[in-house]
Amino acid sequence: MHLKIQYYAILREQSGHSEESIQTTAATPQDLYAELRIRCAFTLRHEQLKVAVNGEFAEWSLALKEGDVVVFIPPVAGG
Amino acid sequence: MHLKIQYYAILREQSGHSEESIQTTAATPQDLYAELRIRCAFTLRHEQLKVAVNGEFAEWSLALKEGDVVVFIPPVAGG
Amino acid sequence: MLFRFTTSAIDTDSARRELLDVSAGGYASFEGWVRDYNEGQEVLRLEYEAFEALAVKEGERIIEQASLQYPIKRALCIHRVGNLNLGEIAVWVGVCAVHRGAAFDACRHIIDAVKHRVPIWKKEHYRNGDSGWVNCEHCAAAALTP
Amino acid sequence: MLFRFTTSAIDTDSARRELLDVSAGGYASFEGWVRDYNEGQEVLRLEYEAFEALAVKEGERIIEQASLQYPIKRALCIHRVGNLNLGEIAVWVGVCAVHRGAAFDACRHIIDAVKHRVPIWKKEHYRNGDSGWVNCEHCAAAALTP
Repeated sequence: MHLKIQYYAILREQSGHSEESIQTTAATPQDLYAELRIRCAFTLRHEQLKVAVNGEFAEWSLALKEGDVVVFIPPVAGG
Repeated sequence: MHLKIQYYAILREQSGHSEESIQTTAATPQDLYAELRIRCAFTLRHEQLKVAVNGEFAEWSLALKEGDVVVFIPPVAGG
Repeated sequence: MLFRFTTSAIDTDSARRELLDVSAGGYASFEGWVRDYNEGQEVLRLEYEAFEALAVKEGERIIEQASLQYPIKRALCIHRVGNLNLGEIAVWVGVCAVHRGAAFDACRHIIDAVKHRVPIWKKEHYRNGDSGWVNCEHCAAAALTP
Repeated sequence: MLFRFTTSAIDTDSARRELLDVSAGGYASFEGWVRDYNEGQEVLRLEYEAFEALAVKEGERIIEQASLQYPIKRALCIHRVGNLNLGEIAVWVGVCAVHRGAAFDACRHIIDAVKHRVPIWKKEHYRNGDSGWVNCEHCAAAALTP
Protein backbone atom coordinates (compact mmCIF):
# COMPACT_ATOMS: atom_id res chain seq x y z
CA MET A 1 0.00 0.00 0.00
CA HIS A 2 1.22 3.51 -0.85
CA LEU A 3 0.76 6.29 1.74
CA LYS A 4 1.76 9.89 1.98
CA ILE A 5 3.21 11.05 5.28
CA GLN A 6 3.67 14.67 6.38
CA TYR A 7 6.01 15.68 9.18
CA TYR A 8 5.87 18.75 11.37
CA ALA A 9 8.08 20.31 14.02
CA ILE A 10 10.30 17.85 15.90
CA LEU A 11 9.26 14.95 13.65
CA ARG A 12 10.13 17.00 10.56
CA GLU A 13 13.57 17.71 11.97
CA GLN A 14 14.19 14.13 13.09
CA SER A 15 12.96 12.60 9.83
CA GLY A 16 14.82 15.16 7.74
CA HIS A 17 11.85 16.03 5.52
CA SER A 18 8.35 17.51 5.50
CA GLU A 19 6.70 14.87 3.39
CA GLU A 20 7.34 11.49 1.86
CA SER A 21 5.49 8.79 -0.04
CA ILE A 22 6.09 5.30 1.23
CA GLN A 23 5.25 1.72 0.46
CA THR A 24 4.20 -0.11 3.63
CA THR A 25 2.42 -3.15 4.99
CA ALA A 26 1.42 -1.26 8.18
CA ALA A 27 -2.30 -1.83 8.74
CA THR A 28 -2.88 1.06 11.18
CA PRO A 29 -1.30 4.38 12.14
CA GLN A 30 0.10 2.68 15.22
CA ASP A 31 1.90 0.03 13.13
CA LEU A 32 3.06 2.72 10.72
CA TYR A 33 4.52 4.89 13.49
CA ALA A 34 6.33 1.89 14.98
CA GLU A 35 7.90 1.25 11.58
CA LEU A 36 8.87 4.89 11.04
CA ARG A 37 10.10 5.38 14.58
CA ILE A 38 12.80 2.78 14.06
CA ARG A 39 13.79 4.11 10.64
CA CYS A 40 13.85 7.81 11.67
CA ALA A 41 14.93 7.39 15.32
CA PHE A 42 11.97 9.43 16.52
CA THR A 43 12.33 10.14 20.24
CA LEU A 44 8.58 10.46 20.92
CA ARG A 45 6.50 7.39 21.71
CA HIS A 46 3.15 7.06 19.92
CA GLU A 47 1.34 7.55 23.26
CA GLN A 48 2.70 11.12 23.23
CA LEU A 49 1.32 11.86 19.77
CA LYS A 50 -2.00 12.21 18.05
CA VAL A 51 -2.57 11.16 14.49
CA ALA A 52 -4.54 12.66 11.61
CA VAL A 53 -5.56 10.80 8.47
CA ASN A 54 -6.73 12.75 5.43
CA GLY A 55 -6.91 16.01 7.35
CA GLU A 56 -8.89 14.85 10.40
CA PHE A 57 -7.91 13.46 13.77
CA ALA A 58 -8.06 9.64 13.65
CA GLU A 59 -7.82 6.63 15.94
CA TRP A 60 -4.50 4.80 16.18
CA SER A 61 -6.35 1.60 15.26
CA LEU A 62 -7.92 2.98 12.06
CA ALA A 63 -7.51 0.67 9.02
CA LEU A 64 -5.24 2.53 6.59
CA LYS A 65 -6.17 2.54 2.88
CA GLU A 66 -4.20 3.07 -0.32
CA GLY A 67 -3.43 6.75 -0.82
CA ASP A 68 -4.16 7.92 2.75
CA VAL A 69 -2.31 11.02 3.94
CA VAL A 70 -1.04 10.47 7.47
CA VAL A 71 0.23 13.14 9.87
CA PHE A 72 1.66 12.38 13.30
CA ILE A 73 1.04 15.23 15.71
CA PRO A 74 3.59 15.91 18.46
CA PRO A 75 2.47 17.61 21.70
CA VAL A 76 1.17 21.01 20.66
CA ALA A 77 2.30 24.40 21.96
CA GLY A 78 0.27 27.13 20.32
CA GLY A 79 -0.20 30.59 21.74
CA MET B 1 -20.73 76.94 59.52
CA HIS B 2 -19.95 77.46 55.81
CA LEU B 3 -19.62 74.41 53.54
CA LYS B 4 -19.09 73.87 49.85
CA ILE B 5 -21.24 71.25 48.19
CA GLN B 6 -20.67 69.75 44.75
CA TYR B 7 -23.39 67.95 42.83
CA TYR B 8 -23.02 65.31 40.14
CA ALA B 9 -25.35 63.49 37.79
CA ILE B 10 -28.94 63.16 39.02
CA LEU B 11 -28.26 65.35 42.07
CA ARG B 12 -26.80 68.07 39.84
CA GLU B 13 -29.90 68.01 37.68
CA GLN B 14 -32.34 67.96 40.62
CA SER B 15 -30.50 70.70 42.53
CA GLY B 16 -30.07 72.80 39.40
CA HIS B 17 -26.36 73.47 39.93
CA SER B 18 -22.95 71.81 40.15
CA GLU B 19 -21.72 73.57 43.22
CA GLU B 20 -22.91 75.86 45.98
CA SER B 21 -21.66 77.39 49.21
CA ILE B 22 -24.09 77.16 52.07
CA GLN B 23 -24.47 78.25 55.67
CA THR B 24 -25.75 75.35 57.75
CA THR B 25 -26.11 74.03 61.27
CA ALA B 26 -25.96 70.39 60.05
CA ALA B 27 -23.44 68.52 62.19
CA THR B 28 -22.90 65.53 59.88
CA PRO B 29 -23.27 64.65 56.18
CA GLN B 30 -26.43 62.76 57.12
CA ASP B 31 -27.99 65.85 58.69
CA LEU B 32 -26.81 67.95 55.76
CA TYR B 33 -28.35 65.63 53.18
CA ALA B 34 -31.65 65.58 55.08
CA GLU B 35 -31.68 69.39 54.95
CA LEU B 36 -30.79 69.54 51.25
CA ARG B 37 -33.16 66.74 50.30
CA ILE B 38 -36.13 68.81 51.45
CA ARG B 39 -34.87 71.99 49.80
CA CYS B 40 -33.92 70.37 46.44
CA ALA B 41 -36.58 67.62 46.37
CA PHE B 42 -33.91 64.94 45.84
CA THR B 43 -35.55 61.61 45.07
CA LEU B 44 -32.71 59.45 46.42
CA ARG B 45 -32.59 58.52 50.11
CA HIS B 46 -29.24 58.88 51.88
CA GLU B 47 -29.06 55.07 52.24
CA GLN B 48 -28.73 54.94 48.45
CA LEU B 49 -25.79 57.36 48.38
CA LYS B 50 -22.22 57.51 49.53
CA VAL B 51 -20.62 60.71 50.70
CA ALA B 52 -17.16 62.21 50.20
CA VAL B 53 -15.68 65.00 52.31
CA ASN B 54 -12.62 66.88 51.07
CA GLY B 55 -12.03 64.43 48.24
CA GLU B 56 -12.24 61.15 50.16
CA PHE B 57 -15.07 58.79 51.00
CA ALA B 58 -16.40 59.59 54.47
CA GLU B 59 -18.80 58.23 57.08
CA TRP B 60 -22.30 59.69 57.26
CA SER B 61 -21.68 60.41 60.95
CA LEU B 62 -18.46 62.40 60.38
CA ALA B 63 -18.38 65.74 62.25
CA LEU B 64 -18.39 68.45 59.57
CA LYS B 65 -16.02 71.40 59.95
CA GLU B 66 -15.99 74.94 58.60
CA GLY B 67 -14.93 74.98 54.95
CA ASP B 68 -15.46 71.25 54.23
CA VAL B 69 -16.23 70.29 50.65
CA VAL B 70 -19.02 67.73 50.59
CA VAL B 71 -20.05 65.55 47.66
CA PHE B 72 -23.01 63.21 47.71
CA ILE B 73 -22.44 60.21 45.45
CA PRO B 74 -25.45 58.62 43.74
CA PRO B 75 -25.30 54.93 42.73
CA VAL B 76 -22.43 54.67 40.25
CA ALA B 77 -22.59 53.27 36.73
CA GLY B 78 -19.16 53.40 35.16
CA GLY B 79 -18.05 51.22 32.26
CA MET C 1 -0.76 56.97 36.27
CA LEU C 2 -2.83 53.79 36.30
CA PHE C 3 -6.28 55.29 35.87
CA ARG C 4 -7.28 58.35 33.90
CA PHE C 5 -10.15 60.08 32.14
CA THR C 6 -10.38 61.35 28.59
CA THR C 7 -12.93 63.56 26.88
CA SER C 8 -11.98 62.31 23.41
CA ALA C 9 -12.13 58.85 21.82
CA ILE C 10 -9.97 56.28 23.66
CA ASP C 11 -6.94 55.38 21.54
CA THR C 12 -6.68 51.69 22.42
CA ASP C 13 -3.60 51.17 20.32
CA SER C 14 -1.65 53.86 22.08
CA ALA C 15 -2.95 52.71 25.49
CA ARG C 16 -1.83 49.17 24.72
CA ARG C 17 1.64 50.38 23.82
CA GLU C 18 2.03 51.80 27.33
CA LEU C 19 1.85 48.23 28.65
CA LEU C 20 4.39 46.55 26.37
CA ASP C 21 6.82 44.50 28.44
CA VAL C 22 9.18 41.90 27.04
CA SER C 23 8.95 39.86 30.23
CA ALA C 24 5.16 39.49 29.83
CA GLY C 25 3.73 36.53 27.93
CA GLY C 26 0.02 37.33 28.19
CA TYR C 27 -2.00 40.48 27.68
CA ALA C 28 -5.75 40.76 28.37
CA SER C 29 -7.84 43.79 27.60
CA PHE C 30 -11.44 44.81 28.01
CA GLU C 31 -13.51 47.48 26.29
CA GLY C 32 -16.96 48.64 27.31
CA TRP C 33 -18.88 49.63 24.17
CA VAL C 34 -21.96 51.84 23.98
CA ARG C 35 -24.68 49.47 22.84
CA ASP C 36 -28.00 50.20 21.27
CA TYR C 37 -30.26 48.56 23.82
CA ASN C 38 -30.49 48.48 27.61
CA GLU C 39 -33.18 47.15 29.92
CA GLY C 40 -35.84 47.09 27.24
CA GLN C 41 -35.10 50.54 25.82
CA GLU C 42 -33.50 51.52 22.52
CA VAL C 43 -30.51 53.70 23.37
CA LEU C 44 -29.40 56.52 21.06
CA ARG C 45 -26.49 58.00 22.98
CA LEU C 46 -24.91 58.20 26.43
CA GLU C 47 -23.47 60.85 28.71
CA TYR C 48 -20.78 59.96 31.24
CA GLU C 49 -19.96 62.22 34.14
CA ALA C 50 -17.38 61.64 36.89
CA PHE C 51 -16.28 63.10 40.18
CA GLU C 52 -12.83 63.01 38.67
CA ALA C 53 -10.59 63.81 41.64
CA LEU C 54 -12.01 60.98 43.75
CA ALA C 55 -12.56 58.69 40.77
CA VAL C 56 -8.87 58.77 39.83
CA LYS C 57 -7.85 58.02 43.43
CA GLU C 58 -10.33 55.14 43.65
CA GLY C 59 -9.37 53.83 40.21
CA GLU C 60 -5.69 53.85 41.14
CA ARG C 61 -6.47 52.05 44.40
CA ILE C 62 -8.33 49.36 42.45
CA ILE C 63 -5.37 48.78 40.15
CA GLU C 64 -2.87 48.79 43.01
CA GLN C 65 -4.99 46.21 44.84
CA ALA C 66 -5.21 44.07 41.69
CA SER C 67 -1.41 44.28 41.36
CA LEU C 68 -1.03 42.93 44.90
CA GLN C 69 -3.65 40.25 44.43
CA TYR C 70 -2.51 38.89 41.04
CA PRO C 71 1.04 38.41 39.68
CA ILE C 72 0.77 40.99 36.88
CA LYS C 73 3.37 43.22 35.27
CA ARG C 74 1.40 46.34 34.27
CA ALA C 75 -2.20 47.55 34.18
CA LEU C 76 -4.00 50.64 32.99
CA CYS C 77 -7.61 51.84 32.83
CA ILE C 78 -8.94 54.76 30.81
CA HIS C 79 -12.53 55.97 31.15
CA ARG C 80 -14.30 58.31 28.78
CA VAL C 81 -16.46 61.22 29.95
CA GLY C 82 -18.86 63.44 28.00
CA ASN C 83 -21.21 62.51 25.18
CA LEU C 84 -20.78 59.12 23.53
CA ASN C 85 -22.43 57.67 20.47
CA LEU C 86 -23.33 54.04 19.82
CA GLY C 87 -20.29 51.83 19.27
CA GLU C 88 -17.88 54.16 21.04
CA ILE C 89 -15.60 52.91 23.82
CA ALA C 90 -16.71 54.01 27.28
CA VAL C 91 -13.94 52.30 29.20
CA TRP C 92 -10.74 50.43 28.42
CA VAL C 93 -8.69 48.13 30.68
CA GLY C 94 -5.39 46.49 29.74
CA VAL C 95 -3.23 44.13 31.81
CA CYS C 96 -0.08 42.19 31.02
CA ALA C 97 1.47 39.40 33.06
CA VAL C 98 3.98 36.58 32.74
CA HIS C 99 1.11 34.08 32.46
CA ARG C 100 -2.32 34.58 30.94
CA GLY C 101 -4.39 33.49 33.94
CA ALA C 102 -3.27 36.45 36.02
CA ALA C 103 -3.80 38.87 33.13
CA PHE C 104 -7.40 37.69 32.66
CA ASP C 105 -8.17 37.60 36.39
CA ALA C 106 -6.77 41.06 37.06
CA CYS C 107 -8.44 42.59 34.00
CA ARG C 108 -11.82 41.28 35.06
CA HIS C 109 -11.27 42.26 38.68
CA ILE C 110 -10.41 45.82 37.63
CA ILE C 111 -13.43 46.36 35.36
CA ASP C 112 -15.80 44.83 37.94
CA ALA C 113 -14.42 47.09 40.68
CA VAL C 114 -14.45 50.18 38.46
CA LYS C 115 -18.11 49.60 37.70
CA HIS C 116 -18.99 49.16 41.36
CA ARG C 117 -16.75 51.59 43.20
CA VAL C 118 -15.64 54.50 41.04
CA PRO C 119 -17.82 57.66 41.10
CA ILE C 120 -18.87 57.73 37.46
CA TRP C 121 -22.44 58.12 36.25
CA LYS C 122 -24.11 57.27 33.00
CA LYS C 123 -27.18 58.93 31.52
CA GLU C 124 -28.92 57.05 28.75
CA HIS C 125 -30.88 58.85 26.05
CA TYR C 126 -33.59 56.70 24.50
CA ARG C 127 -35.24 56.61 21.10
CA ASN C 128 -38.61 57.35 22.72
CA GLY C 129 -37.30 60.72 23.96
CA ASP C 130 -36.83 59.69 27.58
CA SER C 131 -33.53 59.72 29.36
CA GLY C 132 -32.32 58.47 32.69
CA TRP C 133 -29.35 58.10 35.03
CA VAL C 134 -28.58 54.38 35.16
CA ASN C 135 -29.05 52.84 38.65
CA CYS C 136 -30.48 56.14 39.92
CA GLU C 137 -33.90 56.59 38.38
CA HIS C 138 -35.11 53.10 39.30
CA CYS C 139 -33.89 53.31 42.84
CA ALA C 140 -35.21 56.86 43.11
CA ALA C 141 -38.60 55.58 41.96
CA ALA C 142 -38.33 52.77 44.52
CA ALA C 143 -37.52 55.35 47.18
CA LEU C 144 -40.79 57.15 46.47
CA THR C 145 -42.76 53.95 47.02
CA PRO C 146 -43.72 53.83 50.69
CA MET D 1 -13.62 32.72 8.98
CA LEU D 2 -13.24 32.49 12.76
CA PHE D 3 -9.67 31.22 12.95
CA ARG D 4 -6.78 31.98 10.65
CA PHE D 5 -3.02 32.08 10.35
CA THR D 6 -0.75 34.91 9.29
CA THR D 7 2.93 34.99 8.43
CA SER D 8 3.21 38.73 9.11
CA ALA D 9 2.67 40.80 12.26
CA ILE D 10 -0.89 40.52 13.62
CA ASP D 11 -2.74 43.79 13.08
CA THR D 12 -4.79 43.85 16.27
CA ASP D 13 -6.56 47.06 15.35
CA SER D 14 -7.85 45.70 12.09
CA ALA D 15 -8.77 42.37 13.72
CA ARG D 16 -10.72 44.21 16.41
CA ARG D 17 -12.65 46.15 13.77
CA GLU D 18 -13.94 42.86 12.34
CA LEU D 19 -15.78 42.33 15.64
CA LEU D 20 -17.48 45.72 15.99
CA ASP D 21 -21.17 45.24 16.76
CA VAL D 22 -23.46 47.94 18.04
CA SER D 23 -25.50 45.41 19.99
CA ALA D 24 -22.42 44.35 22.00
CA GLY D 25 -21.59 46.08 25.28
CA GLY D 26 -18.42 44.21 26.20
CA TYR D 27 -15.31 43.25 24.27
CA ALA D 28 -12.50 41.09 25.68
CA SER D 29 -9.28 40.34 23.89
CA PHE D 30 -6.15 38.34 24.58
CA GLU D 31 -2.68 38.52 23.09
CA GLY D 32 0.10 36.01 23.59
CA TRP D 33 3.43 37.87 23.53
CA VAL D 34 6.87 36.38 22.92
CA ARG D 35 8.64 36.80 26.24
CA ASP D 36 12.32 36.76 27.04
CA TYR D 37 12.37 33.90 29.52
CA ASN D 38 10.85 30.42 29.72
CA GLU D 39 11.47 27.55 32.11
CA GLY D 40 14.77 28.90 33.32
CA GLN D 41 16.15 29.80 29.89
CA GLU D 42 16.70 33.18 28.28
CA VAL D 43 14.76 33.17 25.02
CA LEU D 44 16.01 35.12 21.98
CA ARG D 45 13.38 34.26 19.39
CA LEU D 46 10.67 31.73 18.51
CA GLU D 47 9.54 29.73 15.53
CA TYR D 48 5.91 28.70 15.14
CA GLU D 49 4.84 25.97 12.77
CA ALA D 50 1.32 24.65 12.18
CA PHE D 51 -0.46 21.84 10.39
CA GLU D 52 -2.60 24.58 8.94
CA ALA D 53 -5.41 22.64 7.25
CA LEU D 54 -6.31 20.75 10.42
CA ALA D 55 -5.45 23.66 12.71
CA VAL D 56 -7.97 25.94 11.00
CA LYS D 57 -10.68 23.27 11.25
CA GLU D 58 -9.92 22.67 14.93
CA GLY D 59 -9.69 26.39 15.66
CA GLU D 60 -13.06 27.00 14.02
CA ARG D 61 -14.58 24.14 16.01
CA ILE D 62 -13.27 25.70 19.22
CA ILE D 63 -14.86 29.05 18.42
CA GLU D 64 -18.14 27.47 17.33
CA GLN D 65 -18.26 25.53 20.60
CA ALA D 66 -17.53 28.69 22.58
CA SER D 67 -20.35 30.43 20.71
CA LEU D 68 -22.76 27.70 21.77
CA GLN D 69 -21.50 27.62 25.35
CA TYR D 70 -21.45 31.39 26.03
CA PRO D 71 -23.89 34.10 24.86
CA ILE D 72 -21.43 35.98 22.65
CA LYS D 73 -21.91 38.01 19.48
CA ARG D 74 -18.67 37.50 17.55
CA ALA D 75 -15.26 35.91 18.06
CA LEU D 76 -12.06 35.64 16.08
CA CYS D 77 -8.62 34.11 16.61
CA ILE D 78 -5.49 34.82 14.58
CA HIS D 79 -2.28 32.85 15.07
CA ARG D 80 1.12 33.81 13.75
CA VAL D 81 3.48 31.32 12.11
CA GLY D 82 7.16 31.66 11.16
CA ASN D 83 9.94 33.45 13.01
CA LEU D 84 9.00 35.78 15.85
CA ASN D 85 11.11 38.16 17.87
CA LEU D 86 10.68 39.13 21.53
CA GLY D 87 7.62 41.27 22.15
CA GLU D 88 5.80 40.16 19.00
CA ILE D 89 2.24 38.83 19.13
CA ALA D 90 2.04 35.06 18.66
CA VAL D 91 -1.73 34.79 18.97
CA TRP D 92 -4.69 37.14 19.24
CA VAL D 93 -8.25 36.36 20.39
CA GLY D 94 -11.12 38.85 20.40
CA VAL D 95 -14.71 38.32 21.57
CA CYS D 96 -17.67 40.66 21.90
CA ALA D 97 -20.92 40.01 23.75
CA VAL D 98 -23.91 41.86 25.15
CA HIS D 99 -22.45 41.48 28.66
CA ARG D 100 -18.81 41.40 29.72
CA GLY D 101 -18.91 38.10 31.63
CA ALA D 102 -19.58 36.07 28.49
CA ALA D 103 -16.91 37.98 26.54
CA PHE D 104 -14.26 37.21 29.20
CA ASP D 105 -15.33 33.58 29.64
CA ALA D 106 -15.40 32.83 25.92
CA CYS D 107 -12.10 34.61 25.27
CA ARG D 108 -10.37 32.59 27.95
CA HIS D 109 -12.02 29.36 26.86
CA ILE D 110 -10.85 29.93 23.28
CA ILE D 111 -7.21 30.65 24.12
CA ASP D 112 -7.05 27.72 26.55
CA ALA D 113 -8.47 25.35 23.94
CA VAL D 114 -6.26 26.71 21.17
CA LYS D 115 -3.18 26.06 23.28
CA HIS D 116 -4.27 22.52 24.11
CA ARG D 117 -5.94 21.27 20.95
CA VAL D 118 -4.73 23.05 17.83
CA PRO D 119 -1.77 21.49 15.96
CA ILE D 120 0.72 24.34 16.34
CA TRP D 121 4.29 23.92 17.56
CA LYS D 122 6.75 26.35 19.03
CA LYS D 123 10.53 26.12 18.90
CA GLU D 124 12.42 28.31 21.34
CA HIS D 125 15.91 29.58 20.57
CA TYR D 126 17.93 30.35 23.69
CA ARG D 127 20.75 32.74 24.48
CA ASN D 128 23.04 29.82 25.31
CA GLY D 129 22.76 28.54 21.71
CA ASP D 130 20.34 25.68 22.46
CA SER D 131 16.91 25.40 20.98
CA GLY D 132 13.97 23.13 21.58
CA TRP D 133 10.40 22.29 20.61
CA VAL D 134 8.26 23.22 23.61
CA ASN D 135 6.51 20.20 25.21
CA CYS D 136 8.38 17.84 22.89
CA GLU D 137 12.01 17.77 23.99
CA HIS D 138 11.21 17.13 27.65
CA CYS D 139 8.72 14.40 26.95
CA ALA D 140 11.06 12.92 24.34
CA ALA D 141 13.80 12.84 26.98
CA ALA D 142 11.32 11.21 29.36
CA ALA D 143 10.52 8.64 26.69
CA LEU D 144 14.16 7.62 26.52
CA THR D 145 14.25 6.97 30.26
CA PRO D 146 13.43 3.28 30.80
